[in-house]
Amino acid sequence: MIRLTGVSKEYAGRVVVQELDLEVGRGELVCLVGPSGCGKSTTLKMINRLVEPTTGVIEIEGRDVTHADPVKLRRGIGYVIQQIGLFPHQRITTNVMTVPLLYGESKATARARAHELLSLVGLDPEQYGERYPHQLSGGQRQRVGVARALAADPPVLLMDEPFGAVDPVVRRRLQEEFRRLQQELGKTVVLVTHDIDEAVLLGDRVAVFAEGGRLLQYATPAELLARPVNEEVATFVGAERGLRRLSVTRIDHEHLEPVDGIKAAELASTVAVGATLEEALALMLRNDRAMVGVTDGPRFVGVLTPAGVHRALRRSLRP
Amino acid sequence: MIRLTGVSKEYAGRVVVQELDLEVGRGELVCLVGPSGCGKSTTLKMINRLVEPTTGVIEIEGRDVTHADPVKLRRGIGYVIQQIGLFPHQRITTNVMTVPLLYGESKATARARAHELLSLVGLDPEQYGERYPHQLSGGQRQRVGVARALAADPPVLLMDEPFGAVDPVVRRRLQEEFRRLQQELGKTVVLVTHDIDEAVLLGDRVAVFAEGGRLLQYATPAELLARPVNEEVATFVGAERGLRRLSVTRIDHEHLEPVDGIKAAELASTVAVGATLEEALALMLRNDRAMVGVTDGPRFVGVLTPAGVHRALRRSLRP
Amino acid sequence: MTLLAAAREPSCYSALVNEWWCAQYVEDRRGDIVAATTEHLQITVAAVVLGLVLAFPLALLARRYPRLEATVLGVSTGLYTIPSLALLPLLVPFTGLSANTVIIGLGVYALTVLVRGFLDGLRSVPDDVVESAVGLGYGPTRLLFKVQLPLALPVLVAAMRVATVSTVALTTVGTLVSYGGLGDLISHGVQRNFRAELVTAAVLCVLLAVLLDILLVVMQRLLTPWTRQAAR
Amino acid sequence: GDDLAEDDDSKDAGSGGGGKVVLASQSFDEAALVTAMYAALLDEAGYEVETKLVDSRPNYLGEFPGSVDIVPEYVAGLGDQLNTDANGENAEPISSSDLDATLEAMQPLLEDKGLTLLEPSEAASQNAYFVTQEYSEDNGVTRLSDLEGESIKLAAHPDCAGRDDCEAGLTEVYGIDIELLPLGYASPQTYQSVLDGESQLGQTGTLDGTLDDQGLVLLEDDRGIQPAQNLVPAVSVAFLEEHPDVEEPLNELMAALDNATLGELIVRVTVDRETPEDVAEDFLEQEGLLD
Amino acid sequence: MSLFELTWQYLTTAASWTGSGGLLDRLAEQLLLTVTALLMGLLVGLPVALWLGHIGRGGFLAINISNIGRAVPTFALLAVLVTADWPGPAQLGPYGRAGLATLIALALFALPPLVTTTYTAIREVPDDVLEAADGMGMSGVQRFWRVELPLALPLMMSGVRLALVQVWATATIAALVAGPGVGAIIVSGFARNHYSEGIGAALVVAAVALVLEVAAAGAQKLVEPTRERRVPAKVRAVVGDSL
Ligand SMILES: Nc1ncnc2c1ncn2[C@@H]1O[C@H](COP(=O)(O)OP(=O)(O)OP(=O)(O)O)[C@@H](O)[C@H]1O
Ligand SMILES: Nc1ncnc2c1ncn2[C@@H]1O[C@H](COP(=O)(O)OP(=O)(O)OP(=O)(O)O)[C@@H](O)[C@H]1O
Ligand SMILES: [Mg+2]
Ligand SMILES: [Mg+2]
Repeated sequence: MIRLTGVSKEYAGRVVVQELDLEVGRGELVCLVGPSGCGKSTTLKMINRLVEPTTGVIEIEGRDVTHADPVKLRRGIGYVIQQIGLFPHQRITTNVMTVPLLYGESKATARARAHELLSLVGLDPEQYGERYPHQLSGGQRQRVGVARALAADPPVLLMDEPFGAVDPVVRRRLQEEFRRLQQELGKTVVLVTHDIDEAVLLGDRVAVFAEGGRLLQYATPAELLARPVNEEVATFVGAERGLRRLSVTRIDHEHLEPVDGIKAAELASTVAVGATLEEALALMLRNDRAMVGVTDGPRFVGVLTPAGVHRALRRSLRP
Repeated sequence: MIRLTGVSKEYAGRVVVQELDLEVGRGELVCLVGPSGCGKSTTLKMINRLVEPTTGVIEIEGRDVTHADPVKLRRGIGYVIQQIGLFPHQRITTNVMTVPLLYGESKATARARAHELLSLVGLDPEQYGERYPHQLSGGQRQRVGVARALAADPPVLLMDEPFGAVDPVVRRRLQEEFRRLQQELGKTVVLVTHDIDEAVLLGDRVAVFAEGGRLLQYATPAELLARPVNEEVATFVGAERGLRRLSVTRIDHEHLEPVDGIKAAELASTVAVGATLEEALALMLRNDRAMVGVTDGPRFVGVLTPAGVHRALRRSLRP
Repeated sequence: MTLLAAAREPSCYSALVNEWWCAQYVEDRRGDIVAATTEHLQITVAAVVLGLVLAFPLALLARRYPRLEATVLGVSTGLYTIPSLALLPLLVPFTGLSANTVIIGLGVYALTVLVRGFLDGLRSVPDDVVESAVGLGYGPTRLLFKVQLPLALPVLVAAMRVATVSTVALTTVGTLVSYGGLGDLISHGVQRNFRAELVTAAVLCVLLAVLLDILLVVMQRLLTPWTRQAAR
Repeated sequence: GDDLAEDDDSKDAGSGGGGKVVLASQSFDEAALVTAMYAALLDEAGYEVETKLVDSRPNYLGEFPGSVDIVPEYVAGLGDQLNTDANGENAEPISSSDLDATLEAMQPLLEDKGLTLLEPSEAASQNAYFVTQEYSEDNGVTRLSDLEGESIKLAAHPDCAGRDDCEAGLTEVYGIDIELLPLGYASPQTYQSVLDGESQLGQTGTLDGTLDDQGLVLLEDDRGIQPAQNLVPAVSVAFLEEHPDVEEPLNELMAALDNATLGELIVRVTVDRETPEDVAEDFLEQEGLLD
Repeated sequence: MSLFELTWQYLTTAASWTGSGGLLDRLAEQLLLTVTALLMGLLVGLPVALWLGHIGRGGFLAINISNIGRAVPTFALLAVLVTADWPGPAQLGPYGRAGLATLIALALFALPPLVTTTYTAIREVPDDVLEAADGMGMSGVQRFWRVELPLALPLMMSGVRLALVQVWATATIAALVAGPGVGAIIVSGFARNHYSEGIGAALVVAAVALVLEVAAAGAQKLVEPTRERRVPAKVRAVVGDSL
């Protein structure tokens, strides 16, 4: 559990983070979004004391980090730096092995772990492990950075735009894999991004910052899209937020129409209750049908029509 | 009019652009999209001869560019470079004045023009004009780059990821402004981006490239989203392409339901025939109504319901 | 007159006292010291300027024909390794016993550093800036003078600082042909065990170097206003 | 640096008194002092004088005659240098301890080069070798021949190697086994080296007036290896033709100089560190050569 | 015979090379002198420069002082050292007469390129790499040994290489105080009007300098065989030489 209380940071009198209160539950993935220069990276770095706050208290698992030995503190926190920061003089495998070796693990163990993690981020250790960082593309380097941060299996992960340099197709794949991984491993993650779509996709909660380091809203993605607290957040979240909600709104019994009188053939493809509206709509378009069957476990519970989708969307927007 | 015929480019035997045929009509805005390294920038640079094609012919207004004096050729073509490339030793205003001065315009005229263009891209000349590039944020710099390319009022514009460094909110604003500007000024534009949304939003036509410099498809945005020629294009255009179509499919009479029996109150807000489905849907959500009135000039022509939207979407996907 | 002063008591710089630092010496020989310092300054500046004038076309040549680059650098490095002890006497048959001998010799030494300064400076100009200049329709000459040279300046000046400061030291070797500026005093001081003279001249050398160094830094700051509050 | 280079044309400005004259000489104290005397006299005669002091003779000889007009020389030194220049590095020396023979032998070389000598002085600055008083007493050494058969370290100018009035003469004529330490002619390092016992023998000149005070004594050149190093003005023939008026004052100077006087004057330069110019002027005024 | 032929003759005569005081003897002396002076310079300069680079302070001063140090005429320094009571002209083992004074003067001469390159090399380690090192919990010492030093090494080697060649070429001045090295032959050659010897010896010094340069460059490549070698332009200019 990470808790920031009244944290501010000034650089030469200029406020960069302002009176920030933020709590990240154990196992939770929180995304920080906001325009460039709004203090996202600074906030992240205060958590592992790469930057010292001007005022305020930061606790991890109830312990004030300002009283912790920074070197020990950081070993328990994985950190993916925005500029990637691989060690140019070490091969890819060695880069990933660094932290386990710092911990005093054996070379063999560290190497096995490194290979495992490289595979995880989609880089074949055979093919890439013995290269130097400059022999990789920007996106590949960034994935190595993520693998390196995961290598020591730290309970807390800080990630600063971890997928920024990856091209869109691979990014989408990595995001999905990372989401699965995170749910599996249950790490506490703070992830910085300026891509609202990424934040909505990955975050359990999303913190929206404004210029000058003000926290505008801290809420679940659904909440954020449905009820931005002010015009500023609404603009940032985007004009398409209504449509973006398709991907976060889940199908509920009340959106459905009864299953009676519908031919079995028309139900050929179904989605489960709890799937997103986006999935349902995509299925309708794919099948060129104006409806899709919805199942709850083994049984049909109703059908969803375009009107139902719309109804669900409208409902989700209401306060 | 720009015409590429059988244009290929090899670097050390590696084919980077492959047998490319591409035609850009006068006043047309064409977007080149594709994964990183697929040869978009190379294609662009062959047009103003920063890169010489290995084979093939490139014509502008019917004249083969390989026979043109490159310096003269380039003065008639605005160029926005991917890495921005402002002159670090010149102030912002001077940067924008460069090309008019190259043309031999008077300082006063060039300065006035520079101020005008800076305002156009949303930078107050008073506030920013006298700064040096390093005193601007990445996004602001990129806008100066666009202003500089426009300064000589060239009939042809080549733009390499002109909005890549701008944050999402400002990017959207710039995109819209640029689209309006382009329609007004009628310039011939080739714009490189890796953001399919940007391509769909801005392009009259979109060229999708694949790794190795192959042109996969060259079509209008609607056509591209509706009928990607193969799986590769479909993947690139994205799983959400159905939904993305909301923003390119325009309302047509045949999607409407009759206006009879609908209360006037329910028609309080209307859209015009030719608006996008996205706009209509956003309006429905905003008004919390399951329909929106559609007008054609001064008169009502029908109402659009969620089912109508879905129908229109489905139709647009059919070959 | 020094004659009378010497008659009264030995000055602090007479061979019998021979102090390392002696104000009386500076006072008595003021004229010599000023003349030597002036000559030193003139030779140093002339040599660095000559180095610049030679280095510029060489650097352009090396850039134009990359194959020549290795040759240009190799030859200038080769010249650099000739001991100055030997170079100046070697030049005398061609250039005579004149300041020109020293200026040419030292100009050749400065050349090595300056050619690299030019090349590295031009190389330090970001590719994107060059590409956009070319893309906007800059011809080669305009590109060189309006974009590349101004942007090469910080690196070039760094090289000039090294060249200038080293040349200040090397000028002293010019005493071999009687044009060594302060080197004449140093050499004289060494031969006569004249400590005050030796130390005064050596200190002046360092002061001269500091002065020229500061001058170059100030010049660079004035010429490159855009680097002043460089962003981090 | 243009103002540093001499302007060759202005030399021809006038014949007889006036115009420009360039003196060159070596830079050790004695040469500098004599050169200062030349300069003062020529200045008095209305010339604009430029003086170049260099480390060693070859450095100016290439320019003489040419950009250098007059050089305060030593008879044998100049003769031997001209000889090796003309006949190769290993040519047989032409100088000897006989002044007239030496002058005669070098006459053709001077003519070839376009030089002429004015009247030689009786003052002669020959190489001389010293030991410490202590060494002299302990080993009973007062003449160079007393060192025959000894192994000796000699502190001397680097040009000593192979010279008949130095290393070669000491080895061949006196039969001394010499190891050369190139520390300079009458240089502080040379004195120091002998005083420290690093070397036993040091090189200086016959005019050296500082030896006594330092506890050093000269050894007699009893076998006469020192050539006739009389002071003499060497002048470019062409220059002399145009400016015959330089001859008289220089000849007067040569006549006024003898070893004892010169020795005293040199001490004022080396020990008291008066400038050669001051000492020269002082002396010339005393002698009535200068008002 | 022309000077050129005489020089050629001198260089091709076996007697010029062998024997006491011959070229080979003198070359060996000078090499010993050069290497020792360089080691002394490294011993003094490296720790200071590395430390300043690591803590990231005081470097401006260190670089400027060591740059200005280039202005001290080495031969004046040598003269002062030899004249002074200590170290004076005393004989030092195989380094010969005035050995200690010569070594000190040359070691000081080697300091500017060593200090400047080393300090700059450490400071040039990219910020993002340092942040990553700190972020993963490296202590200051670990960061220094595992990240800063290995990354700085290639550039530091360039500084050493530069210092080596410069010290070698400058070591000839030892002759001015009757010290060891090839300078003795050059000085005596010119002093005795045996130009051919002076020039021949000077050529030998220059040739060996080039050999050292090439050998050092080779050694440097061996240290870092695989990595992309990029030396920031600014660094090269500051160092002012042949990186
Ligand atoms: N060391 C520093 N000294 C002074 N100002 C700084 C420093 N580090 C950051 N800043 C300023 O603090 C503000 C916040 O920086 P930060 O890096 O946290 O932004 P960010 O939200 O991560 O932006 P981005 O999305 O561009 O990475 C910026 O205006 C930046 O210029
Ligand atoms: N000068 C060059 N020499 C060799 N290869 C090159 C050169 N310039 C580009 N390439 C290669 O050509 C390919 C296409 O490059 P290009 O810059 O056109 O890609 P792009 O589509 O613009 O990619 P991005 O979206 O990353 O900017 C890449 O694989 C690149 O590595
Ligand atoms: Mg950041
Ligand atoms: Mg590109």
